[in-house]
Amino acid sequence: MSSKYNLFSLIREGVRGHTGWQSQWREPDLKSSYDAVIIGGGGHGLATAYYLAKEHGMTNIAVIEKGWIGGGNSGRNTTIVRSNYLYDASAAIYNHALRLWTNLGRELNYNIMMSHRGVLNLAHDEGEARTLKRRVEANRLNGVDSEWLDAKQVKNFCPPISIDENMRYPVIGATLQRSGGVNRHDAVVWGLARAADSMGVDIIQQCEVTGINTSNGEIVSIETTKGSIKTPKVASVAAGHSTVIADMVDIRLPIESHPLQALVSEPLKPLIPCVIMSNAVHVYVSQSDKGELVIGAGIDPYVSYTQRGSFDIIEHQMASLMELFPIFSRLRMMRQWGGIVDVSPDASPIISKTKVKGFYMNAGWGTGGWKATPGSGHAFADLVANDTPNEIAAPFALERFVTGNLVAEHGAAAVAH
Amino acid sequence: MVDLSKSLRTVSGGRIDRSISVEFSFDGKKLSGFEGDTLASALLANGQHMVARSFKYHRPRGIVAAGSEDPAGIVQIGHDALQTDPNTRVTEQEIYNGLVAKAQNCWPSLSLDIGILNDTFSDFFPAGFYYKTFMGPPLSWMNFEPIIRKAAGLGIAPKGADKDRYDSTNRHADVLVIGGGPSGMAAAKAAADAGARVVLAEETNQLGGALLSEPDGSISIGGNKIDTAIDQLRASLEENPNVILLTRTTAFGYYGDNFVGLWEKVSDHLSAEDRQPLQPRQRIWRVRAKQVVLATGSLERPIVFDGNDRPGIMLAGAVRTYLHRYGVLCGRRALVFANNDSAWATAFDLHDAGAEVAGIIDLRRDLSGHVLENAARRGITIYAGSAIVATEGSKRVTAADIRRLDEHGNIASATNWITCDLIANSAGWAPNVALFSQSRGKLRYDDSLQAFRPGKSWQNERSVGAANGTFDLQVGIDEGHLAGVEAAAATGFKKRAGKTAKAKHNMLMQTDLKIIAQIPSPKTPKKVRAFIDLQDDVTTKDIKVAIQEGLSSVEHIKRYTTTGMGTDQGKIANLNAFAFIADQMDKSVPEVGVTTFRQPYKPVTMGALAGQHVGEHFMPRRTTAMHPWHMAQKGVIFEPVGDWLRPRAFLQKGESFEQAVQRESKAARTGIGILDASTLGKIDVRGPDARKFLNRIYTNAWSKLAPGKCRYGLMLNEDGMVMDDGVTACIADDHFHMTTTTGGAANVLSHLEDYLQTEWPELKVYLTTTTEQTSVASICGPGCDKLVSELLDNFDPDPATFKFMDWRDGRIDGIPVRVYRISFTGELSYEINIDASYGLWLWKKIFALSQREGGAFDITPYGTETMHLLRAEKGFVIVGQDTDGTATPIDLGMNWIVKKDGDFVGRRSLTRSDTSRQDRKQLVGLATLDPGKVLMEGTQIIATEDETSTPVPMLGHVTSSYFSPNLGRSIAMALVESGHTRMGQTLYASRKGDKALAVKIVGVDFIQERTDGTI
Amino acid sequence: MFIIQCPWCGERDMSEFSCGGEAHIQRPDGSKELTDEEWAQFVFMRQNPKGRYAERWNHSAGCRQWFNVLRNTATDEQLGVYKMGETPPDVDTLEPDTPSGEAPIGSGNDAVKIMKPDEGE
Amino acid sequence: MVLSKVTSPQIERLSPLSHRTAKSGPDGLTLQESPHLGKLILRMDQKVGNKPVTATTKGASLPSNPCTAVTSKNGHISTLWLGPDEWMFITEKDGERELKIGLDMGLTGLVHQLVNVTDYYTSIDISGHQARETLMNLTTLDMHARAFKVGDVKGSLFGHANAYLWQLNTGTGQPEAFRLIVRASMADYLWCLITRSARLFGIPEEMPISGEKLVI
Ligand SMILES: Cc1cc2nc3c(=O)[nH]c(=O)nc-3n(C[C@H](O)[C@H](O)[C@H](O)COP(=O)(O)OP(=O)(O)OC[C@H]3O[C@@H](n4cnc5c(N)ncnc54)[C@H](O)[C@@H]3O)c2cc1C
Ligand SMILES: NC(=O)c1ccc[n+]([C@@H]2O[C@H](COP(=O)([O-])OP(=O)(O)OC[C@H]3O[C@@H](n4cnc5c(N)ncnc54)[C@H](O)[C@@H]3O)[C@@H](O)[C@H]2O)c1
Ligand SMILES: Cc1cc2nc3c(=O)[nH]c(=O)nc-3n(C[C@H](O)[C@H](O)[C@H](O)COP(=O)(O)O)c2cc1C
Ligand SMILES: [Zn+2]
Repeated sequence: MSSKYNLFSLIREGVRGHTGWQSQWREPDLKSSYDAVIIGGGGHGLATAYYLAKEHGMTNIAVIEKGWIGGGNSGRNTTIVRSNYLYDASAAIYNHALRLWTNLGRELNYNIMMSHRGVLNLAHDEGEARTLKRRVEANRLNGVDSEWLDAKQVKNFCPPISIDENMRYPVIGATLQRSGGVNRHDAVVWGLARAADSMGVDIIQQCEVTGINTSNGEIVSIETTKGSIKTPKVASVAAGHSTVIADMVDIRLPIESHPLQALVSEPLKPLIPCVIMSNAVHVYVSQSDKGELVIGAGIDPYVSYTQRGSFDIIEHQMASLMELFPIFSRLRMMRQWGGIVDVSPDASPIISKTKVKGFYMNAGWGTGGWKATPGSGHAFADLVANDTPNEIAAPFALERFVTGNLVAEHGAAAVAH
Repeated sequence: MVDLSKSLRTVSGGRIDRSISVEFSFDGKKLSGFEGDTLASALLANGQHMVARSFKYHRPRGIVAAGSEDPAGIVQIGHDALQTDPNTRVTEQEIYNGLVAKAQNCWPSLSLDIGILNDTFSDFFPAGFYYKTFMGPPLSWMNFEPIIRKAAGLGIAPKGADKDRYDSTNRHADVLVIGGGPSGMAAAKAAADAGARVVLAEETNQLGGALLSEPDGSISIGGNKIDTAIDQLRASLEENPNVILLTRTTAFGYYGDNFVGLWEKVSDHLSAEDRQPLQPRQRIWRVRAKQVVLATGSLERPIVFDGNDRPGIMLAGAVRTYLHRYGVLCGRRALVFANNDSAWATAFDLHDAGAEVAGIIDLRRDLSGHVLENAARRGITIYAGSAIVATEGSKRVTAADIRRLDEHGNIASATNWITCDLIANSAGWAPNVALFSQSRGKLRYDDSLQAFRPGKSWQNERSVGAANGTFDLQVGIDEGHLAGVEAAAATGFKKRAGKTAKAKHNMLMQTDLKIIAQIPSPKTPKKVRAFIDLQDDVTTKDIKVAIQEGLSSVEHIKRYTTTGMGTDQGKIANLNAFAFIADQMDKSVPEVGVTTFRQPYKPVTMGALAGQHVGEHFMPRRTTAMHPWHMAQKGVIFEPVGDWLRPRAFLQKGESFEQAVQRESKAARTGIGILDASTLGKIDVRGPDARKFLNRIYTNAWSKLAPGKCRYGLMLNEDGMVMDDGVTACIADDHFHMTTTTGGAANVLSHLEDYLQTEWPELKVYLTTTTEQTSVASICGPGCDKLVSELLDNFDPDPATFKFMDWRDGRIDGIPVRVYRISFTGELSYEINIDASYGLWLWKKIFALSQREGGAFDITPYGTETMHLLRAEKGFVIVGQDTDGTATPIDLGMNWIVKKDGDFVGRRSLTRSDTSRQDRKQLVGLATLDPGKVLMEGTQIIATEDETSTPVPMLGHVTSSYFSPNLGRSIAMALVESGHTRMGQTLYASRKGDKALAVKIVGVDFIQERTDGTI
Repeated sequence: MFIIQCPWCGERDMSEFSCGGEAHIQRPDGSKELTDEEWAQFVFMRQNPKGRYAERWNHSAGCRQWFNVLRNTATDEQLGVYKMGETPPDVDTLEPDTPSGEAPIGSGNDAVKIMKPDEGE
Repeated sequence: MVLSKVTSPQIERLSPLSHRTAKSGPDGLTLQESPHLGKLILRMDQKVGNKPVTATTKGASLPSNPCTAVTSKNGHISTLWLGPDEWMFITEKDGERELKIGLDMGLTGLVHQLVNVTDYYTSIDISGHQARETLMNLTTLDMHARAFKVGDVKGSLFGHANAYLWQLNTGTGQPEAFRLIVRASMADYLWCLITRSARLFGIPEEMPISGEKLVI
């Protein structure tokens, strides 16, 4: 159990040389059995554990992470948070998440630096404007904060942007979600881990799930590199590795794992006040509190688990960025990296029971699941605890790919991340 | 105290041109240096050690190293706020006349920086302190964030668009050699001699590498002094046409299949006058190499001790580099603090150059051999088994406390402060393995080096010389030579062993070394400030806190403390961090592991990465043959469709866009309208199985379409959703002319080729795109047949005989054309196709017919907006506007086009339980009860007039909406839940801040609806 | 950004090609009796393995031909190319080092960045 | 009623780059459009072989190797390999008509496709010893003389434009010459991108046609 964080504990520790801080979470040994096991120590997995313990009293559970918690996409995403999605089902879960985000720092007693600085989605032609306006309207009726700005208003909201009308892709307007923004991804992971741990959840790192055992269609136990565990429930939250896990119980998923890259500039004094996203020009950029521009690049077209992408994608990304922000040209790229995103056919997640009793799937968040982290964990925990999806999770069941009831967020309104 | 007013430039020596002096300024001070100086060497020559403030505590930061590994010596370059370069490393920026450099991240000035307050309270800002507070209220993050943000960040971004230009270029090499030191040069020479295509990239401005840090006479290579030897090598490489020799060029990224990105700084070292206007500022070389030789040398590692961050505390090797490469003394009274022999050379050379060496402090207890004699001969005091445990000096180190350590590494002697203005320290050399690791080779920890060296290679690459942990000059050269020979051989050139230059030298090599993760301190732990990352202010204490808080993975510790996350990426800090973590956790360094070496090796200008694909060259603007005519019309407005630019409307004087569209639309149904339809996708489909093929990819049947006739078709993807549409004409029994949407053309072709080549290879059909072969003038309006007959050479367009959905060949002034009687406006219309080279001529000819006196045709050019309006009046869908990838033909009310039997792409999806439901969103017409009110496209349709509290159930949305001049009312199309069964119903169009608008559900063919009297 | 060996044009930069995803997925005749489940398997469900993987590429900027590439998705190592209708070549690739398919070298996993003390060159 | 004479414009045939003029640099690098060359695309099973092509045409034939071209003895007709079942015939201006008649004759009864693409593509010719380096800025193809030889034809990306690059046979002693065969609508973009790269060799840089009003 770790001590409470606040200004006073900071001062106290400052005075005594920070010798009093306790471990934020334990490094427990693997128990031989748990009431439920969560595969994947990313934001979604830890949030699932956190809510299972907090809201469903399930504390005899474990989160199994093959590497270090937050080392997957949670540790490599551009942390854009917004909820202005087109369809009701999406709006419901992402807005649910946004509400949870707003208070999560205090709830976890961990400053996740949730910064509601506003997210702009740019429109560069009438077609885009049409679909974005459609989204704004749908958002309004769904109670999602979202508004339409014309080019001048965009410029006022984000002064460094170029709205030169002679550009190949001039900015003709944008949607703005003021409550959208960014946060500190590592802090989210650590805060969730610390809170879950304090309720008794075992977080096992450097432990890889190697197999899942079933008997007549039900989960009985799992195998890991640190031994096997008896458990009636297994919840897979392995993002890029979802199909690898599903394969252990012979389930095929509508998922492909692609490289997605991001990069940061050198740290700079405050330069852009908000998050800017553009589909046509393919840019998404914000500035971290440390000062780097955090820039998302495009997805590679092929399946790969290497956490690396192609260089020309970075070049195109830069060219696009220069189009919208000519003043960035002399700045420098400091580091680039890649993640493995689990892309689903309709760009919507899978939160679902499976044909194997006790095996639950949370996957398919692709390029845009960070923003959903608490909402996803909350809904998934509910599913794992009660074995029936609540109304937020229901639309995201695997069945939709069989019946054809897709949540086609990639349709005309497609905006990744 | 030494007097810094006198220049610290040595009287002679150094690889600079003393005949050319260069004027520059730092923080307003006018200073001068010599050609060949870096900003760092010139500043040091002027006694300026302190150049920056640290990231977090704003502590004074000086110059530590002599290359791109320098952690914190970064400044703002440029006098012009519009074109300035933030975070520029002084050790890399070469000086030129008029160079302006400013300190950054300090206020009001470098020497007096308010930010230092952070330092005073640093006790309360441990690693990750911000995670522990401001969770609000009362201290909410949204209030505090702006303050943090202001404090954070380093340099200031330019305020203006970049005036410089950048290029990128491609090269294929047999052998790419990275690093121009002795080993790299040997490799390049050997490979080139074998006949291979060689690229040699050297980060700095000269070949030579570490040799340039040695006095010219001290080494003989192949019988020559260093500089002569280098010049000869350079010359022989330069005259070889198969060698591309690049200096000021950094290999920044090692990617897949031996693709390596090189970043050349073409003119950053030149003053504005000297830059060649045609040359880019920087250039990216995209090199695809069959073999790569990594000769990137080694990086010296500092010792971690209390107060090790003061300006004047430098790497021993760097001090020698400044002395021998730049002819600069880094101090007048130096202490050398080491754990290996190599640093002793620094002491000796400083002494020999006239500086006072106040002592050599070596962690090793039992020293022996000629270093001792050399020191004794120079009368240098030696402190064996001792360490510097504390330092003094606010903006420059002034003294150090030297203590003896016992065998357990504990302090074993009393305070002994020695004044100095320079501490040259070295914890040994570590191979520069960044690129090797980027290439996804595996590192091996070398216990004798106590550092990582290249282990298993993954790509076709070899590491040589210091980069490979080979520190002996001769062995390094031989290694390089052999690598060059073998790399060339591996790419198919004859293997010739050849001979290597013999090097004679008495360099002091790093022999055995003694690493102490952190030097002990007499202070209470709380007071110790031993820095590991000088840029981000990460101390050993921060790392302790992180470990204590349970962040056990090196990756966690990195992210919690931000060690190695600065602009230097911890080039000299990381190894010390790993070692300290290992020490704290009683693990071995390999057990702790390393963080990931990512691209770029060092920060690369974004503009350079964008290369030439910016501004006008960013993306192609595809235009039709008629474009010049369109551009000549004053009021024309264009619409981008994919890469194409199409006229959207032709505004006349004083006309608004809306007015223009109304006029054009009316004209097209009353007079004659003409549209440039050239961009429509066109595919020639030919082969005995063409019909069978069309049957499989379109939803309707094609078996019976006769030559001379056309048919409209819908294409689905396998998910059953409408993907594209268009009219296809039967040219001959085995030959069809297919048209697609402008935006969909490319997709459709690859979609079709995909099915032909992978699913149905047995079908004998060939596809060739002809989109740009023909220009298309689409003429419509009552009586436009007269224009057509006027236009074509004896051609009878009589609609009675030349029927709707027929096509015919004809000629205009002898030029062959093909005319299609097809229409997406519902009006009488003719599409004239002509070879594109005649497109503009035809277009002009048509308008000539509207010019002639008497009986001139009343021809109105119209754009895509009017085209959209006209087709909407007829209820024709536009794929991509009325569909968004979620609509089936049935949803669109087009059941008539779905054949009953036989398979086609997407067919099976239509009968899935949810896809076949009746309550899906279906396309309907909307008639506002108030005919004057035009709905906004995207408007949501709801069931009730008053919007209940959110979420308000939405029944659908408006996909297209216009005011129809021909019907004199507003019309709209919408996808509405169970729309087809709601005919006649009244629903409501939700409006922001306004009462919802009542709309009646009607059929989509508004012209028909009007005749039926429903609207 | 790897090099792809077009069976007709030879080695070219990846930027000339477009990826068509998993290979050897037989399209069932949609007019025949198929359960929704069976159809969904064809339209959506993918193998997405970590390791040996057969995928389709099209030389879109070159000869416009579709062909198959055998690749190790854990390392991006290309194991071979073969034309449509042909069967995958029988070549071996780095066997997984960690259970979730991480190859012992060349993969993205931080577990294999450095060599184990006992690991041979 | 009597109509006054129609003032119809003279028949005027324009090529995609008719608004650009040939350029050359001090060291012999030249850039120019070869407009209106006749172009036909033939698609057919390669197994059918050369006969139907040679039989009824004046010297046209199919190249035997991928990524190469053959030119008829009289130099009037060249055939470029575009794919295993796809070739492009290139003739002098207006030569495509006669050639098409010949090919149609020879190919009757055979499964094939013959399409006139004369106006679909235009040709940008780059010659001089700096041509290769100029092109290196635009393409990932290996442009080294060892890798790209006379008679080679390779489809690739040049900047963002797809095009076929063909090294012409200029005869010994003559400066090397390359022909880029590019879609009409991409020609101006590509032309200007080439001039941007060729500026280093003294060719004046030109900017793409632009200035279309996109915003109301
Ligand atoms: C470059 C990039 C940018 C992005 N930008 C955004 C953005 O701006 N906004 C946004 O909303 N989303 C963004 N995303 C998407 C977002 O990061 C992910 O959707 C989200 O983080 C997924 O969280 P997760 O916890 O499910 O996955 P992860 O964080 O990847 O967690 C999955 C974990 O499972 C572990 N695991 C896998 N296999 C096993 C096994 N066999 N045994 C044990 N453990 C296993 C992995 O090690 C990993 O830690 C981005 C993604 C990337 C890569
Ligand atoms: N005294 C000692 O103990 C000691 C230790 C190490 C090395 N050395 C000496 O150093 C020399 C080693 O020779 P070497 O050739 O192996 O190394 P080197 O240090 O002489 O040359 C390495 C070169 O690579 C360049 N470089 C580094 N990264 C680069 C990149 N990403 N892109 C482009 N260029 C890059 C550097 O600028 C440098 O010029 C020998 O003379 C050896 O004696 C001595
Ligand atoms: C939002 C965000 C900000 C980052 N900022 C920095 C940074 O300031 N400096 C840095 O070196 N890396 C930064 N990174 C990148 C990480 O160092 C690291 O590359 C990333 O987490 C992926 O891990 P990997 O490179 O170890 O695979 C940042 C990453 C993210 C997601
Ligand atoms: Zn090919």
